Amino acid sequence: QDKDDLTLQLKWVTQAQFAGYYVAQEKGFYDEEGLNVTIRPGGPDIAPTQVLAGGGADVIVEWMPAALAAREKGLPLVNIAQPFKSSGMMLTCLKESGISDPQTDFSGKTLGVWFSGNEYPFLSWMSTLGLSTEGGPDGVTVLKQGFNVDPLLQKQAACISTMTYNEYWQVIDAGLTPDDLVTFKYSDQGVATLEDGLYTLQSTLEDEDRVDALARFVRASMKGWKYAEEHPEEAAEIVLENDETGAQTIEHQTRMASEVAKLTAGSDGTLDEADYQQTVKTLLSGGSDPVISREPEGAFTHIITDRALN
Amino acid sequence: MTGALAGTLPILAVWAGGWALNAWLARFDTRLTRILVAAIFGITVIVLWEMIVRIYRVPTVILPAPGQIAASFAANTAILWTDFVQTIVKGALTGWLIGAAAAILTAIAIDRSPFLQRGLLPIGNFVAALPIVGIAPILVMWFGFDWQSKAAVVVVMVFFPILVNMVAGLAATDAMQRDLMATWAAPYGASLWKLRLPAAMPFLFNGLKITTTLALIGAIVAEFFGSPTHGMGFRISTAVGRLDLPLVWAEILVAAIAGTLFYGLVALIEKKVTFWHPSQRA
Amino acid sequence: MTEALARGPFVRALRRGAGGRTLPVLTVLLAIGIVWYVAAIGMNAQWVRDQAARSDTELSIPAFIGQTLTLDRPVLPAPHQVAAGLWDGLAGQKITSKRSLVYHGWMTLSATLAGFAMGSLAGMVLAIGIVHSRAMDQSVMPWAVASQTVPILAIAPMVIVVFASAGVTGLLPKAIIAAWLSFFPVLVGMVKGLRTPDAMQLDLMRSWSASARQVFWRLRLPSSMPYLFASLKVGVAAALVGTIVGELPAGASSGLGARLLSGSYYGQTVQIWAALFTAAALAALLVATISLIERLTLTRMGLAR
Amino acid sequence: MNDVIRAEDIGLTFQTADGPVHALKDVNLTVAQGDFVSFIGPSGCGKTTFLRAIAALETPTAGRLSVNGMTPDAARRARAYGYVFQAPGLYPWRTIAGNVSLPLEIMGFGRAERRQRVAHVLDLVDLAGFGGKYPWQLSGGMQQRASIARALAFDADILLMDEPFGALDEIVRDRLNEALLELWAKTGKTIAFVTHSIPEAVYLSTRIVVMSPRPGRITRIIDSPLPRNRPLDIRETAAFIALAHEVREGLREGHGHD
Amino acid sequence: MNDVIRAEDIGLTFQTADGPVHALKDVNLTVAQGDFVSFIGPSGCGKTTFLRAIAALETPTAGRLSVNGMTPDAARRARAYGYVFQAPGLYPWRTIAGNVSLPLEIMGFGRAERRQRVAHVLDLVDLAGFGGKYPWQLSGGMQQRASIARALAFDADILLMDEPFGALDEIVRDRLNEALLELWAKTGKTIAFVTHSIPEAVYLSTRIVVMSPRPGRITRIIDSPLPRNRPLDIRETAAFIALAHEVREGLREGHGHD
Ligand SMILES: Nc1ncnc2c1ncn2[C@@H]1O[C@H](COP(=O)(O)OP(=O)(O)OP(=O)(O)O)[C@@H](O)[C@H]1O
Ligand SMILES: Nc1ncnc2c1ncn2[C@@H]1O[C@H](COP(=O)(O)OP(=O)(O)OP(=O)(O)O)[C@@H](O)[C@H]1O
Ligand SMILES: Cc1ncc(C[n+]2csc(CCO)c2C)c(N)n1
Ligand SMILES: [Mg+2]
Ligand SMILES: [Mg+2]
Repeated sequence: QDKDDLTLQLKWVTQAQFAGYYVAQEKGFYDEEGLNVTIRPGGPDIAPTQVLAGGGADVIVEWMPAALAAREKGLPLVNIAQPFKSSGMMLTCLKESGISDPQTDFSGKTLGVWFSGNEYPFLSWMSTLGLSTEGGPDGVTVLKQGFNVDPLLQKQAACISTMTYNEYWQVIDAGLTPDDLVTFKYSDQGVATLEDGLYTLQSTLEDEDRVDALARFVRASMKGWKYAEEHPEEAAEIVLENDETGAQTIEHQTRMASEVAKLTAGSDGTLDEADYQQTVKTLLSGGSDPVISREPEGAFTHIITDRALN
Repeated sequence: MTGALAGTLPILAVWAGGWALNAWLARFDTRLTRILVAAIFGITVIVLWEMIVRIYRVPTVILPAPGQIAASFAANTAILWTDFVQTIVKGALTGWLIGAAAAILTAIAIDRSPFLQRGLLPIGNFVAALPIVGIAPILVMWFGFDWQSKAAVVVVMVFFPILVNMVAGLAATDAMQRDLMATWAAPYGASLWKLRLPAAMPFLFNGLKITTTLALIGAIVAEFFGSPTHGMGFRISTAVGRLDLPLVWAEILVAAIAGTLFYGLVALIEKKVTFWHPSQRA
Repeated sequence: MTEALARGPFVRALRRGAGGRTLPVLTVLLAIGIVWYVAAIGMNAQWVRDQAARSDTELSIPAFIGQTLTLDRPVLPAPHQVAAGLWDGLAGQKITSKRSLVYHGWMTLSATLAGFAMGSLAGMVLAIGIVHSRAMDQSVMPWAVASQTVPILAIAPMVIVVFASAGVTGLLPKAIIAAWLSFFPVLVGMVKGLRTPDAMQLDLMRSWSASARQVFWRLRLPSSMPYLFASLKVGVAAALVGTIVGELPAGASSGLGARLLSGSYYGQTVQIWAALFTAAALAALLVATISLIERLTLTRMGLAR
Repeated sequence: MNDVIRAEDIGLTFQTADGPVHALKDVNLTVAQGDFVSFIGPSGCGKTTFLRAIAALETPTAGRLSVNGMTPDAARRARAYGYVFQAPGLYPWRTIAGNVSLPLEIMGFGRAERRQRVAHVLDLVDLAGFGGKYPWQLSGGMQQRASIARALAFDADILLMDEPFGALDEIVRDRLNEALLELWAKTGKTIAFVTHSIPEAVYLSTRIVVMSPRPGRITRIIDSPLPRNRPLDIRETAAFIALAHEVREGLREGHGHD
Repeated sequence: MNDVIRAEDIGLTFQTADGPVHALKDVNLTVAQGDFVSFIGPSGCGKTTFLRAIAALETPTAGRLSVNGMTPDAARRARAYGYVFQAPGLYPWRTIAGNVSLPLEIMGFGRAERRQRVAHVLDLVDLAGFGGKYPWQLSGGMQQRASIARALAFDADILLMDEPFGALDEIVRDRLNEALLELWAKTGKTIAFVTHSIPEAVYLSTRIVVMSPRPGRITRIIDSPLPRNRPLDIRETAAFIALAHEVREGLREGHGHD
């Protein structure tokens, strides 16, 4: 019988950050829902929003700041589900750089930041701290962080952006100990934003067939996520099988799967409106140059999750 | 379907019109018509681009129209200028100058030793064919994230093509010209200055011209692996992330203009320096 | 005694080497190797020192040097580490394995070949047009130069997204970037080659009242061969660069560019260098193949001496 | 009427960056079927230019030029010419036989016919056995002979030869001069021949055209009183020496300064 | 003793991919101060090779060769030679005056001296006024004359000239032949001169060396009975014709096939 085709564009390369989708694929959850899902890995300079706008994907995994910014640019993105409940972003600093309090110690330092649409949470945080990002004694020098944690290891930056589930552990694997480091989670700083939500175009939601397919997709994906939460080792193996670069290691992916499980825990896929408001508030509070300039409307919908969960 | 067809017709018409005009102009073959023909070709392409984007409603995030790009260019001149200085002046130009100077000096150094020439040339040829951009992440790791690492990438990228050309050029004197020097018992320095260097110029400029575009590409790509918060490569990747495609294309436009001017400048100097070479006399 | 030695086969081989290329090339390689080891020690020293300081240990000089050459994540891996990485990637895996450099090399090679085929074909066709039509010469040539100044490598990810939106995915987008880079050298070389016949050779054809087609096949094309091959070599190398960069930041999941990226992402310098050397070997292989075809063709045409 | 070449008031001016160069001016000449006409004159006087105009490789800017009663271009398209250039101009990627056979291929001769003609003309210029060699494997003189064979291969009515023997030493030159005369006698071709050598011009021609430069014009046309059948030692006869003297006089006349 | 060039049993073999080429064999020759020696012989007989050996551009593989009592290489370093090659070999990036002045620069002449010498020799070869032109702006013959001027500019004791007048027409050639003899008479230089032209060899030389190929050896050395002072019309005298005949005989002897 005919299956519905769906293409999912990930935000980053194949890794346990996206375990839920790979598990759903491998365990046949998508099949069961009558879906034929193609998962496209991302990369450092792939902007999922652009892929979605260009018609290269039906659903994307994206961070909410980028999605809302794109929405203001006139690309009508809608959040249809939010498998990640909490934020995994943090700033990891070398203890020897003498940073212990974000309020006072950042100025004059060099900080590594991810760009390509991932810089918004950082920019918001800095503007709440009242720090300029243009360098100088009263500001921070921003470095566009490349693909890895080298700027920290090479001491080119005092702090770099890390995810709790990934880069932080690469720093540890490289030989530094947690004692050598100081970390600042965005959620602890009150500037958490929602990560790794599922987004689609508004127009897609006007098509009843697509809505139905998306609902089935979200249902199967959440099933995958819950399975991955419970079986991190198996999830890591599945991810490894799907990694075409052959660069991932089982240890790192297993650890990542367990760390990601902490972030997905507590979400059934439904977007929590309080979290949404917190994100919007953070993004609006950006001082002279906020990421978004006004309260977005219709940036999320519960239609899909409501259907998926019933 | 018919809509697409109806859209195709004016596109074809513009193309045919531009081409016919050019075919007619090309028959005159004066300096003016040559410039005109090139310009008309370019304008035709731009008009077609604008028409295609409008007629087929190509989304801006995929391909902005030339009009939008021009508007973005005009609105962002300050940003474009900073990026230009960072990437092209500091990164590409410095790197190119250092790389070219190093290559020329190395070529002269190994020119005296046939042993070194035979050893270095095959390796140089090999390295010149390598995907050098692959070492960009390594050089960013070594030289930091500011323009120095970009210049280093450019140095490495342009070094071998220039070296190989220069060595070939220094060896490209004909036997009789060398024999003449021998009959005059010319010392090494004299035959270097008065024979080998002038004879090497056409080859050297060949290398210099090829590497102008390489230098730009190297400097821009290296910014993907870490950069400060300005620079053309930085801007391109960030603007893509922000879906500001007109800005991306404005940067591309800057790169293309700078590259063409850079190439043209080197070609102009070449014309002055190697005025005597048959290819310049045609 | 010395007389006999001087005539011995070993000495003769050495002499031939010095006159030929083997010995000089080996010498230069040796020199590079030594510089490399020294550089590896120097560049990795900082990290070893820091680690020692963190764990409060004193290192003897040999132990220090030993550590700089055996780090897991060296700033610059030592040659033997790269060799081990290469060996493991090339021979230590099933060639269908995703950890095999043969597999990734093949992914890159196939896209390179496809792109090179498209690019060189486009270059040749344009060159033929340019040589035969003055309008084309004057319109296309200046813009061909401009086309190469577009930082295609910088917008590779975007190009790939754009093609994906048109439903073109997989090998083709990379190949198109490769083609874009390789068409230019082929175009320039071929135009130059097709224009090499001197006035006398063309006049001869005229005096026999040969048709344009006969002039092309019997004069222009054969005389362009040496130029064509020289530029094909440049073109194929450019195509390889294009493919790798197309794979590099664009989320391609296989190919040497993806290996470079993921190696870089996980700080595995050995993997980066191994991928780089595989790419180098690939470049050498491609250029050597074209050289071989060149020699065969030119010998058949009597142009090789 | 059997005038093969008829030039009336021919002028030819090249437009160059430094202004016009008058290569030919007021040139009048008729050449009859079976004539052997030599052109002699200082370097740059327009000999090559005139030959090229006959072969429709240049177009006169003044006067009328007809070949076999048609325009030169029509004659070219009718394949009336065999042209031997000042340099051999062999195609390096073809063997000697391949070079000689090239015009035959272009003119659509069959394979067997080609093979036979190539063998014949190579034999004529003493290159039998060298057909399989490439041009660079032959000495300069041999290459020049190959290029002569190429022009002879397709039996054009009119042979235009621009200093064909310039690169050869005296002995070989003598031999080829003899062979050319023999071929001419046998085939009755019309031959226009450029040379710098007075004895060669006198030995070969039925008419000698002496030219002077700036602008190139004909200063004398000397009809040869020598018989058509000429052994090599005719060069020691009084008639020959007198003729050579006359040509030298004509040359010296045209030679101003330089 | 004033033997300038002394060659004893010279042999010179090139090692090539197809095996050795014996360019010279058993060549014996002494040239005295002030001699004008011409070398004549078929193409490929080793004339150029011998000249190059004298100038230390090739090294004989057998025999002894001395110049001014030293090795050729020492003589080269003492700047004993002015060499005119078979082709002009001008440096395209220098004007004609720049080309002529180049050896002077290398030998360290002062600026004023250079200017004066350049003007003088350009005048000698009839190129006054062309000093500012680039080589490609001159005809082949003019380029050849410029290269002669270059060899004359620095007053070397020994002039080695390899077919210097090959590219020139007869009239110009005559004029340059006269000029060369005049220069030789005035300066007493020793000149070694290669040519293909029998009259030229006879007209210019005090000795004519006839060579034969494969391997290149000297078949005859003919001392000229002509007086040192030679007007152009000496060429019509019986002594001249007899000498030319002797040279032709010598040449024909050495000429096997081809
Ligand atoms: N294509 C051209 N453009 C401009 N001037 C030319 C061209 N071809 C020939 N000339 C000029 O026309 C004149 C006649 O040249 P041509 O080649 O006919 O001389 P020639 O008599 O054959 O001389 P040579 O004996 O040296 O071969 C010369 O002054 C030459 O510079
Ligand atoms: N570098 C070389 N390598 C091999 N063989 C050579 C080399 N130079 C000359 N020969 C050969 O040596 C022989 C003598 O050559 P040379 O140039 O001296 O002749 P030539 O008498 O000057 O002839 P021409 O009159 O044609 O100038 C020829 O057979 C030539 O092929
Ligand atoms: C150049 C570049 N660096 C970082 C990110 C951000 N990012 C988004 S998801 C993810 C995975 C975390 O392990 C990371 C790092 C990016 N998009 N591009
Ligand atoms: Mg001529
Ligand atoms: Mg010679």
